[in-house]
Amino acid sequence: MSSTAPSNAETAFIRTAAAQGLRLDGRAPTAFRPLKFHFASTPGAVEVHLGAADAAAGNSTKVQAVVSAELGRPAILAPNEGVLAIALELAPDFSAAQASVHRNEEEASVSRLLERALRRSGAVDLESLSVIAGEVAWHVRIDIRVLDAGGNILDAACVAALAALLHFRRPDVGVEHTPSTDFLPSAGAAADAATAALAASGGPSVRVYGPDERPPVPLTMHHLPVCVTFAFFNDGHDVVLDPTRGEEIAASPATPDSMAFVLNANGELCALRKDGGCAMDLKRVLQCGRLAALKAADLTKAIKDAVARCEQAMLSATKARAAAKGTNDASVVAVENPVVLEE
Amino acid sequence: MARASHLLDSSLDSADGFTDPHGAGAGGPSADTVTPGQALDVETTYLKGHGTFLEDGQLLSSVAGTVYRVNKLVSVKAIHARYSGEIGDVVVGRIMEVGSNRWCVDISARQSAILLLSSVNLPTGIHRRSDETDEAKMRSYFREGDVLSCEVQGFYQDGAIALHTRSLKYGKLADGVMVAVPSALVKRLKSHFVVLDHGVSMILGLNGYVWISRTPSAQEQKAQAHLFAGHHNFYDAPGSTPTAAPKAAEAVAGADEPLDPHAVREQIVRVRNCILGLVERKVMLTDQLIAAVSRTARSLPAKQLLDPDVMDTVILETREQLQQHDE
Amino acid sequence: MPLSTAERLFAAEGIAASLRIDGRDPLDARTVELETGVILQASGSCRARVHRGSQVLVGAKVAIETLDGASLGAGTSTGLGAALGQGGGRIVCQVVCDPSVAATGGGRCGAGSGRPVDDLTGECGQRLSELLNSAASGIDLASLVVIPHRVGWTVYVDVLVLDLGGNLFDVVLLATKGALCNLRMPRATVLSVDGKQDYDISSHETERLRGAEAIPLAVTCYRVGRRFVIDPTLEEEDCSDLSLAIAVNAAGQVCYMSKSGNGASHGSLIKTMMAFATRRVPELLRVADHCILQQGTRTRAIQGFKV
Amino acid sequence: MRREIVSPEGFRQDGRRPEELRRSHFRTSLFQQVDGSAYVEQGNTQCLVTVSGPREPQMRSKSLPDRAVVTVEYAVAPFSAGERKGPLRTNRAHTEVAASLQATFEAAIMTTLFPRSEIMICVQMVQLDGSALATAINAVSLAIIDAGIPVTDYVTACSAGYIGSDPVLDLNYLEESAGMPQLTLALLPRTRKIVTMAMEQKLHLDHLEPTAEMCEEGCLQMYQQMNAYIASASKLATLITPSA
Repeated sequence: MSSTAPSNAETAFIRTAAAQGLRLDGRAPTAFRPLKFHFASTPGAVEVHLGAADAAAGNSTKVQAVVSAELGRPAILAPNEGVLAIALELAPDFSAAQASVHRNEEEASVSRLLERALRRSGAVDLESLSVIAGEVAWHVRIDIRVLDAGGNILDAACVAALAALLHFRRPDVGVEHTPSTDFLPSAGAAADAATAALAASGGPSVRVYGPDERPPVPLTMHHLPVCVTFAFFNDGHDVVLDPTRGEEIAASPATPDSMAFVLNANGELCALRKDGGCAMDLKRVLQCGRLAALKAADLTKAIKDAVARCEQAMLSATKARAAAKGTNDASVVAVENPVVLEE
Repeated sequence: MARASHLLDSSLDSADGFTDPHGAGAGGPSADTVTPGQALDVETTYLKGHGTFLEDGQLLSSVAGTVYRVNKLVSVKAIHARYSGEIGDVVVGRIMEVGSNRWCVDISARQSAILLLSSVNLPTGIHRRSDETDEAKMRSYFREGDVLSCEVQGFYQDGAIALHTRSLKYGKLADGVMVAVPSALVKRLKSHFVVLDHGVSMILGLNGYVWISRTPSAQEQKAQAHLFAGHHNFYDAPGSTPTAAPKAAEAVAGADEPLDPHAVREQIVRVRNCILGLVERKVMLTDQLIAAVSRTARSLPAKQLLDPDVMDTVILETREQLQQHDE
Repeated sequence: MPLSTAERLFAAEGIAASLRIDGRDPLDARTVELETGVILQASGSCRARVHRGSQVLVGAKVAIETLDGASLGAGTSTGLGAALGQGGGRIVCQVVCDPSVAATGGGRCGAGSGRPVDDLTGECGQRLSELLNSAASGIDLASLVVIPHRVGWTVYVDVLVLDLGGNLFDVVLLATKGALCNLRMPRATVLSVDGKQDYDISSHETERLRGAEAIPLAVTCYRVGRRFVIDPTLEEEDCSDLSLAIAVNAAGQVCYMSKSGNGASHGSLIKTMMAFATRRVPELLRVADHCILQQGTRTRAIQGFKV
Repeated sequence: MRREIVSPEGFRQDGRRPEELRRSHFRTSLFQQVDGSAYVEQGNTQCLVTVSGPREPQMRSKSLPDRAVVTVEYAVAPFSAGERKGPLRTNRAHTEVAASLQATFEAAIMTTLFPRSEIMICVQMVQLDGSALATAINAVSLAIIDAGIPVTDYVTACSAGYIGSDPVLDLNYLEESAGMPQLTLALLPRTRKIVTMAMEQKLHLDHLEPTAEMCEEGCLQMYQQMNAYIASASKLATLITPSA
């Protein structure tokens, strides 16, 4: 199923199975696929793998999220805040069976919801990203790349983005009010126009510390809004969580029939998407909402655990490296932290 | 529109008084106006028609409009719905595209209708196979923008309508003006080729396109029939206007006297303005109604009919006349 | 939809015989309904609806703009420098079509053989902008200056074409006049702070656009055959090869002229058109002004689009 | 200086009760050149919708063999809001609304009756004063019915916010900009089933139910008003009184 769309017979089978509460990969209707995190050695880069075990069947989704930051001018409308940008890209070979039109639509719809989930819900504390009000602020950028589209890109992308944001460390900065003569951008990211211009104008200057001078700082997160997606079959009669690609297609003979909740651990709903599809009772929506809240708590915990474990591993790796510095061992330690979300 | 509502009787408690309710295949509007999702009153056995759907064993309306019942068939027609077509319907269409062996015709249906080269009468005889020369000359028969009268021949699998002009009465239209009205407001009549007074004829296409033109004189009719028999290229002949059915033409032929072309033109304009005025007031069009209203309007200069108040008066007067006539 | 040769012929013959398809004489216009103050969010607005014809909605907004680039209102400051340099504010006009108008007939107006809609609206916007920013418009452009050479009001006139039924420019100008007569802009007062001039915008005091009532109206004459018609339907417009838009003020002076179409014409026809326009427009202005001023007091839109 | 959304006496700034809708006006069949059109005014939010089709698709490649394609264009007039905005060719927010409208009406229109054809919906926001999406949905619903396109039911929409410990119905611009969570819900009123939901700002899951219930009530009220309008607008006139 990886490169070709499922046949009508296959989608019909998925639908009849769903009517009996069964799924092709043996999951319960309300179960997520196993979730795995692969953290890179650079902070802020993570790969999330949803359903890695079922990769052969084309039902695994792999998403890479990379967070980066650089100094720049804050937005005119929000001079006291940093800027958060989200860029989503579906890898070029994404689901070859899907027409390019469909692909653009999917890309647009996923990035719209991510925008709501991560930006508009205020997940990242943007005020803490301001360096000099109205002059210099951090521009944080999340690049999300879907490497393998085996269904439910949205949830995977959201988890990946959050894990990357938690994992990310930006260089520490200091503001010097005397015109600095020894303005030295010590990190690559700092050599940028805004600070240079500022320094030239004789105003306060920004000093970016290298990782050796001051430890890099994590981003301040207000909350972790995670996304939980449902797909509906048979006119809303049967529902599954975390649909695979095949299930997504089976659920959308004409138009996508899904609903997505973006929730945080406090049970706050940050975004909700149900555009068309089957019509359903409010009761049903609320049921899904409650289930989504439970799943959201699990997912949040999984993300936090994974990041924590990775950090620990990094710490010990750094220690080990420090100890072995004499031998000039430059090998990078990639940490793999498989975290499986239990049903 | 509000102005008209007090003036016109909007209740539909009976079929309107202009046509024989038992007329050929014509289902008169029955009692009610329904809205989408409204349950329809049906007897135990019925046939599901356009504008209805079944849900949990109940027949519901899917559009807002008037309920029509013809025998067991229950359907709902919305005023602005696109033309859906029935085999044998007389329609007026406009050529949108000339293909290799077909014309795409706009008849206000949900897709372009198809007129195949093999479905038109070719010059030099009715029963002739079309050949490559005909294909090359397609644009000389009908070109983009041309208006023609034709008949619904059938349907393609995807619902597109197939047309034909294989009759003397169909073909390219000239010397007149087209008015587009909602197809649901054109009543099914015995004949859609209507000869009105004062030298004006009209083709009341069931698709809502109405062609109003000068009635050709008996001589022109004859000349045309002659042409058609195959001495010349019929389609290129000037003034070839098979506007009215031959039978109807014969009926007027006796009373045919040369009419003042300006007066005819003004009457064409009157008919046009009357049709638009009636449609704006959501009145169902029939040949007799149009004839009656344009007769009442005859005393007025055609441009005065653009004034809604004048139009209201004309309609009101017509109504009184018809009521008197009824009694 | 393209027209057939037969229909064009019939329409052209009708014009030659002084009996148009809808019964009008060549120099008859259709009735227009005007309604001012329909958009509360705009500083001035007007809707014009021609009987079985075009329908436009005009919204005017004002923004105070400073020459050094940082403008308070949205929009670009291009041309502001030029306008202030000449001692006046400026009026920025834009004519856009409702997507449904743009989409009918494959982006061409009504009759498929007609001009592309974008072309038509572009021309219309250009004409409007040229006319309103000229001294002949009657608008007191100098009254838009707040601090000479530095700060001035920009009036944004946005025209939304809701339905296309021929004779667009005349209708657009009529509705624009309605909207500008209806315009209420906040009063700006100039203060002297430490020898530097500054301004203050009143939050409750408003003033009218000076000279709006003097804006001329246009009659566009379309040549068909050897005659010309005014206020054509889309079909008739399609039959015309030359048109001349003539804007005339209440004094009967020609304020603006613009020709379009492929045709060329002798001066004699142009003279006839101009003579007609200078006679007709003052009459038209009397009726229109009466209509606009009567409704001018209205502030609340009641059922914006009544049928 | 944030004023209260609901006064201690239980009134909102425009004098409404929390559960009260704004006054609305409807008009249909405004234009000749399209199949259906509608104008909806909810408070000061004004929306104009035109519907063309089902018709031959303008781009044949876009047609589907088994059903009609629904396309939605969403435009906002430059003078519609407090600040003038130049017309933007591609605006993400507009694309989002258009996509949502498209999905909503694909669910309600019986598209399978019209294979290989196209239904084009053009939405023009004339004035914005809160609840734009809901107003647009109501207007599209009326325009589609005006065009005689078969639907399983009306789609009616309404928005509600949540402030303090209670929901408020049909937010205007002032209330919207106060930063309270807002839920827009589109309902098939006959079966009371939800087709589309959209949300702005954070809302606790526990408050979703009362807010959505209020929306539902609002949608049903809208339905009453819209249906009454359509019933009167779709009557045919007869020229003659029944001869007994």
